[in-house]
Amino acid sequence: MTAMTMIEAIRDAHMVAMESDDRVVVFGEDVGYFGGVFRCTQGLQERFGDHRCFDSPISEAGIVGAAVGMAAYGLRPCVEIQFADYVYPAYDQIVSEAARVRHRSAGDFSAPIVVRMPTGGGIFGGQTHSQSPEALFTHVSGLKTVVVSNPHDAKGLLIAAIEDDDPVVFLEPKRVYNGPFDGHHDRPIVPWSKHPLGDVPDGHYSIEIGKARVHREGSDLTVLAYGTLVHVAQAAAEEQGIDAEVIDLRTLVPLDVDAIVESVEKTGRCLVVHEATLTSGFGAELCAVVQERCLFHLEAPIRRVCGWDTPYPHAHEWSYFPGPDRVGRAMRELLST
Amino acid sequence: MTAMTMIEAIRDAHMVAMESDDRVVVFGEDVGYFGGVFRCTQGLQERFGDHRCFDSPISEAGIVGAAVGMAAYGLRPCVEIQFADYVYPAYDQIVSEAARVRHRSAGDFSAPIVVRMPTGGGIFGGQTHSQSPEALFTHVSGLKTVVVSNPHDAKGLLIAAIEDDDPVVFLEPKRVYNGPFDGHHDRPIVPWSKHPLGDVPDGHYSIEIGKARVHREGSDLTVLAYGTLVHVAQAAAEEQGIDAEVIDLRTLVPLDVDAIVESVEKTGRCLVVHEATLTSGFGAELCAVVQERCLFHLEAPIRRVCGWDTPYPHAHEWSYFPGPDRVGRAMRELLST
Amino acid sequence: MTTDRDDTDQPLRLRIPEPARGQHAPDRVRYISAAGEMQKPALDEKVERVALMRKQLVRVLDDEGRAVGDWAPDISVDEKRRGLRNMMLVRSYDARLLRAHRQGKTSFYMQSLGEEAIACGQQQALLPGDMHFPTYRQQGLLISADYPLVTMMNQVLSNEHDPLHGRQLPVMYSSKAHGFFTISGNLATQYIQAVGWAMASALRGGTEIAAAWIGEGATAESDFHAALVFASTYQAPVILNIVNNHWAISTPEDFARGASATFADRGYGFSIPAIRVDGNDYLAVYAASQWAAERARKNLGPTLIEWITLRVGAHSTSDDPSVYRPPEETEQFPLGDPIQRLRQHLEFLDEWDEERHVALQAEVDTQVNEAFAEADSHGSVKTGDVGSARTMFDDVFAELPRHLREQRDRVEELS
Amino acid sequence: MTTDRDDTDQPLRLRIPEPARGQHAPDRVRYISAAGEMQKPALDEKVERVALMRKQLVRVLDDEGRAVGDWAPDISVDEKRRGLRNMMLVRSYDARLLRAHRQGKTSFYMQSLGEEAIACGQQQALLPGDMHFPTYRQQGLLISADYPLVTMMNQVLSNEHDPLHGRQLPVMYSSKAHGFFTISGNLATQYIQAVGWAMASALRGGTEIAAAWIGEGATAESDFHAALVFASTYQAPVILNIVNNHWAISTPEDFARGASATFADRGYGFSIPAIRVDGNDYLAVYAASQWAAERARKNLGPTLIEWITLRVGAHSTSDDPSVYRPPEETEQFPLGDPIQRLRQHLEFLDEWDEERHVALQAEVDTQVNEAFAEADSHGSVKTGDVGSARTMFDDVFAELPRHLREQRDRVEELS
Ligand SMILES: Cc1ncc(C[n+]2csc(CCOP(=O)(O)OP(=O)(O)O)c2C)c(N)n1
Ligand SMILES: Cc1ncc(C[n+]2csc(CCOP(=O)(O)OP(=O)(O)O)c2C)c(N)n1
Ligand SMILES: [Mg+2]
Ligand SMILES: [Mg+2]
Repeated sequence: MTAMTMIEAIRDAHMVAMESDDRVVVFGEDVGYFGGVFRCTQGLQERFGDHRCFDSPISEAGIVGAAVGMAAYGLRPCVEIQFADYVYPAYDQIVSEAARVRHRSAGDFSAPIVVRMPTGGGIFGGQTHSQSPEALFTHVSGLKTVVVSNPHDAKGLLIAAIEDDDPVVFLEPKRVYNGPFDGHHDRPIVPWSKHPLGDVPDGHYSIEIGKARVHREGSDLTVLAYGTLVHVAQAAAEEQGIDAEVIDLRTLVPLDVDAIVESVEKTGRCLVVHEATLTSGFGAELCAVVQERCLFHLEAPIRRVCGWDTPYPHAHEWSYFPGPDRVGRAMRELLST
Repeated sequence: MTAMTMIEAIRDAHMVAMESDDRVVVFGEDVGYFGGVFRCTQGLQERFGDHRCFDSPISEAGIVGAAVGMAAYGLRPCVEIQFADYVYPAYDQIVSEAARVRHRSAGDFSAPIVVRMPTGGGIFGGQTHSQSPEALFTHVSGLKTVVVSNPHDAKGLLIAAIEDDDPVVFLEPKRVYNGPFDGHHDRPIVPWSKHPLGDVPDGHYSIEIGKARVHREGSDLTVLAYGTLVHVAQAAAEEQGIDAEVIDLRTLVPLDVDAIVESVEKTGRCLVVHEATLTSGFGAELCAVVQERCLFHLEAPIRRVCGWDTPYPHAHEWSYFPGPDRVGRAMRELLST
Repeated sequence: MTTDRDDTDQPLRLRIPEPARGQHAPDRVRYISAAGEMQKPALDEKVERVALMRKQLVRVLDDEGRAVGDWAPDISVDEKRRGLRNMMLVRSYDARLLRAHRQGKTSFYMQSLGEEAIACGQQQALLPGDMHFPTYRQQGLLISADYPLVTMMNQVLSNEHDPLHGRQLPVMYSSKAHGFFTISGNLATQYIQAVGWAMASALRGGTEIAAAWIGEGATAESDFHAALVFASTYQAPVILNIVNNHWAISTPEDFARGASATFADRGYGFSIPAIRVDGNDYLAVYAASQWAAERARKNLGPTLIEWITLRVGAHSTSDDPSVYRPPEETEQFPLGDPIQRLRQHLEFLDEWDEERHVALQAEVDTQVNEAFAEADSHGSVKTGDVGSARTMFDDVFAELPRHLREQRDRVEELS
Repeated sequence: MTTDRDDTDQPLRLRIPEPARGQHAPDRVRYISAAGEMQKPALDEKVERVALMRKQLVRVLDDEGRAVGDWAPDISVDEKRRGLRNMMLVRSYDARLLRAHRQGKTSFYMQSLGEEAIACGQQQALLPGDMHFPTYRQQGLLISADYPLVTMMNQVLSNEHDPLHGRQLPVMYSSKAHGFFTISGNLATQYIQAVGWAMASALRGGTEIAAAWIGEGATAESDFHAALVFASTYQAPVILNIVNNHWAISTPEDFARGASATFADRGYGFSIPAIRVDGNDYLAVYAASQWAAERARKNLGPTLIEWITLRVGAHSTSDDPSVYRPPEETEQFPLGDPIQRLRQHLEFLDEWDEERHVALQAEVDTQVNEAFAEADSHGSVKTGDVGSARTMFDDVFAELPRHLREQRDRVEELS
């Protein structure tokens, strides 16, 4: 075990994966010599050479398109999109190509690529450095979508994603790169070194894609969360003195329906939280699944606390962000229904 | 009133809009001289000249990007994407630009464009001529999303969309271009001339964006549908002898929540249907909204009958398509819960 | 900012390229060189010098059927006869499947009538292990690589023997073993993938090269740019083919080409050597492909080739070109028919004659008809012989996840 | 297919461009012409002839500060002094806001240090009514159009007086009235929009032209291609500016340029006349902009200009270039400093001197400081003076739809 930030854990996952499989190549904007604007690939080029980790032109379509071609050759590209907000130029290559190649060729070709990207807000990035586009991937058959919330999971899930035979969209909430941010932006920053999930096993390990994790056990209500909001939900529960069970979904597709159903059947109440805009966000799918499977266990409507249906604002970031006050208030309201 | 196919109604809407406002320009792949592969823009170039309706290079990003620029100049571009499956190269221009220009400039600039596209399957088009990507637009703040189901609405809503001050994604289910297809692919084709909604008012009229329409009144259960599935749901209800209320949503964003709530409160049961893949489809949002607002009126879980979470297949099209048998069966199951 | 606008400012006006029908001469090939006129540059010739050829056209076969000039390839008569046979097979195959469509046996078809030399000739110049990233008009690649006709037909019929389980639209073949990447319906996406594949080969110290294929209309798509940027930056071992058949459905090439003289010009924007080649001249196709392949294999980087040809038929079975197309275009097309031209050459060499040609025609037609009879015996999407709907859920992922298992169960309940 | 691979085949190897630090000479400007060396082509000169200039550099100011050659523009001394003042204002403005960032008064800032001549010079050559589609490094356009500094600063501080209501990241200005399209954080999207705007002007028979702006790194993005295709096809009245400041965050220009000699080359792939211009020479900037604008106004179509300059500072306040950048780069940059060069020219003309320069510096600094004091008095995002969160819901649509009204009500309940 080593205490690591999430950035260090991601870097370590790359190292382990590249060490154990020389088909793994890493590229993207500024990821080579410089090691990425968030430094997640720092040291890779030095250690593995510029034929394993290299810089690319600023072309997200090119990055993913080339990765699909490389995967068809037999490599395992793990590429970085500098910010999730900039993935849209690559959207066609992800949804029409990476996600489809195996199916349309009946397994003749496949696209085992990982598309990593920092996601979410909370860093005063304004509308183009703050988005959470995960829902846009979950609607696309053939893609797996992972959102990590801590260094321990980030390393294990990234190794699993690179080893996975299918394309994986891997979202890294940038606000938890350096610590378990709970939404209290006005309090001192807590580093990962102070948090048990900052303890990262050395060497190779992987976490199964498709398995949720109970982040906090509880019996009053269930919170379905992922990424940064896991920590926000925990803080809200503690501040409100509510015995909430917080589930960290970790993988959105495939979804760990059993873990969800088990918890909601136990608590009878469900709160869904995410940073992405509300309408047609992944929270909608969670509501649909929970009511389909647990309607007669529900004592109150499932509530969603999400980003508003506006672009992510700069100055009003904390009015947009679903912080512990909004989440806590929804918990109280949910319990009083 | 004139009996029209949906293609003729769309053509007529263009004519009316171009006649009454010379800022309206129409372009896209094959739309000029040829009049579009579905002939929806036939006759426009001849009538209005090649500075009002013209062909474009095969570049969806270019088409929408240029339209955003033209709108900033003061025009009202109404562009065609040849198939909804090919909108992804333009996705960035739609979500990061058209949808954002007004907000990020605080109203200094705006992007009143219409992006029309044939959507949905049922024509043996395989995975790249059959998709229904509407959910991918509904998650994006700043966009309006319209899906039409018949000639009457198509004309009125297209005129409204062109006159709207915001960007509108306008989806035309190609399987109902020529008739009210009810999912019985093995029966003779029924033309619009045999259907009351094929009667189209002459001249200018518009239908408010954001208002649903009760397609069929009923009291046993509510079906929330749009596009082709409106007709499928009606057929299913009739074949099952179930007194279903079928709501044609017409607009997904903004959503007519009142119409939905009113119906579900009345019937106590809700079925959501669409052709798009199930997971994170717009049906999920509908489930979320209905259970949020009507939970204590629900006598059974809301059910979704949608496309499977696979690419749209060619040969197995009718196993994929949520036809009247699947919809009817779900109705029965819903009533027996 | 200067503050006033000149009163004499003229109103601006847009240039909208003319539609082809009625406005252009039906012969729209620009810059035709004589056979043998163009020199063949060294493999590592400076790109600036190759650029001087951007308004020329590599041609080998002259009007008498002679193979003339620097570019005349050194291939045996047997290889030439093989090329002729492949092209005739493609044409016969196309004709049979077009008929199958008319007979209501398939939902869709796309032929390559008039363009057969390009795919057949390039395939002959490449090696097993190389990978093509084709569009829907390169059936010649598969046929020249001896992919079984009956398997192709099963795909087109979407029957139970279709290796793609009826998932794809007809003609969207895939065969890794035959160096043929799964075709996408989305234009241009494969172009950058080909560059990525070639990059991978170079990253791994391989020897295999890639060939990217695109229509002239689809060069307007953005992925074309991504491909050129990556190919230029990393000097990937890839052949960048642009098939200029003058049409993109109803749209003449002018809309994609813009003010450029040629599509080969696009390469020069990236210092990628680019040549224009008579795509109806099998020997020119072979020679140019061979040259480009050799450059790639010698690590000299990408080559762009604009193939000049004509889409003789409709865009697809969904298209009716009579509305937009000058009727006399095919006759007036100055580059002739690729099969006739290679035949004439072999006759000129005294290696071919009418009798042999008729016999070969009969042979390929029989081969096609027999294959079709076999494929047809397995039924088609139209007869409902499409295998199990279960298969729809396979290959979405490498392993079937739970939600798809549940959905598959549901399909089975229903049927 | 030929069936065997040659045993002598060499393993392929990829070309990965070198990182700049330590590998390249810190002076990386390719092809520097002498001042006055280049001829000025006629507005309607054949693109092939303009192309001969692709490895030259338009320069007007020589080492002594003389304006020499064909391209020397015919502008008054007052206009030159105005240009000098604008550039000094931009530099002072940048310095003040960089300091504001260090003082913790703003979340982010991006300066244009060393590149001031390009935006200031082009703005001077255009007319009111023309529209720029800028990136985040063209603050010079707004300042030269007399957009109030204090309004710009309010935007950077995101305070209650920010006309964009704190919605956008600092420096993402918008002002239609000043011909400045709202900046997007997404690279390259504006390039095709500029072409669309220019097309609209031409469709309507207007007289206004558009100017598109992009960094050399972002030319790799696909929207750059869309813009070139549309500009070439429709011959839109647009100036296509590429600011080559040699860096895209940590990535040297080589990754975007690939094997091409210059970024101007990209234009020739589309037969768009393209020139390279010394971007640190205010008079060359003015002259080239003027030439391109004139071409557009005369309906002669698009012009591409590659501006050679250097990003002297960090990419943004989030960046630390010491890791990737050769330390001696700025000193060794051969094109000098744009302010010094115009000053030297005015001194050479005897229209300027040390004393006046010092006075002007003081004047612009005062203007900037006063503006900043005023902006600062309205607070900033850091002091929480950001106006009402209600405003977040405005302008998502022209009219507030019900779901946003409900969400807004909820925000109010909460606060
Ligand atoms: C992204 C995308 N946009 C549009 C289409 C529709 N489409 C299919 S083929 C075609 C024309 C292509 O013309 P060209 O590239 O010249 O190829 P050709 O058909 O002549 O071989 C179009 C517009 C598509 N398949 N994909
Ligand atoms: C689509 C997209 N991808 C990536 C980024 C992140 N990014 C912001 S600036 C930049 C570098 C741009 O370099 P260049 O175009 O040369 O402009 P310069 O900063 O030098 O002015 C990058 C990669 C972005 N903003 N948008
Ligand atoms: Mg073509
Ligand atoms: Mg730069």
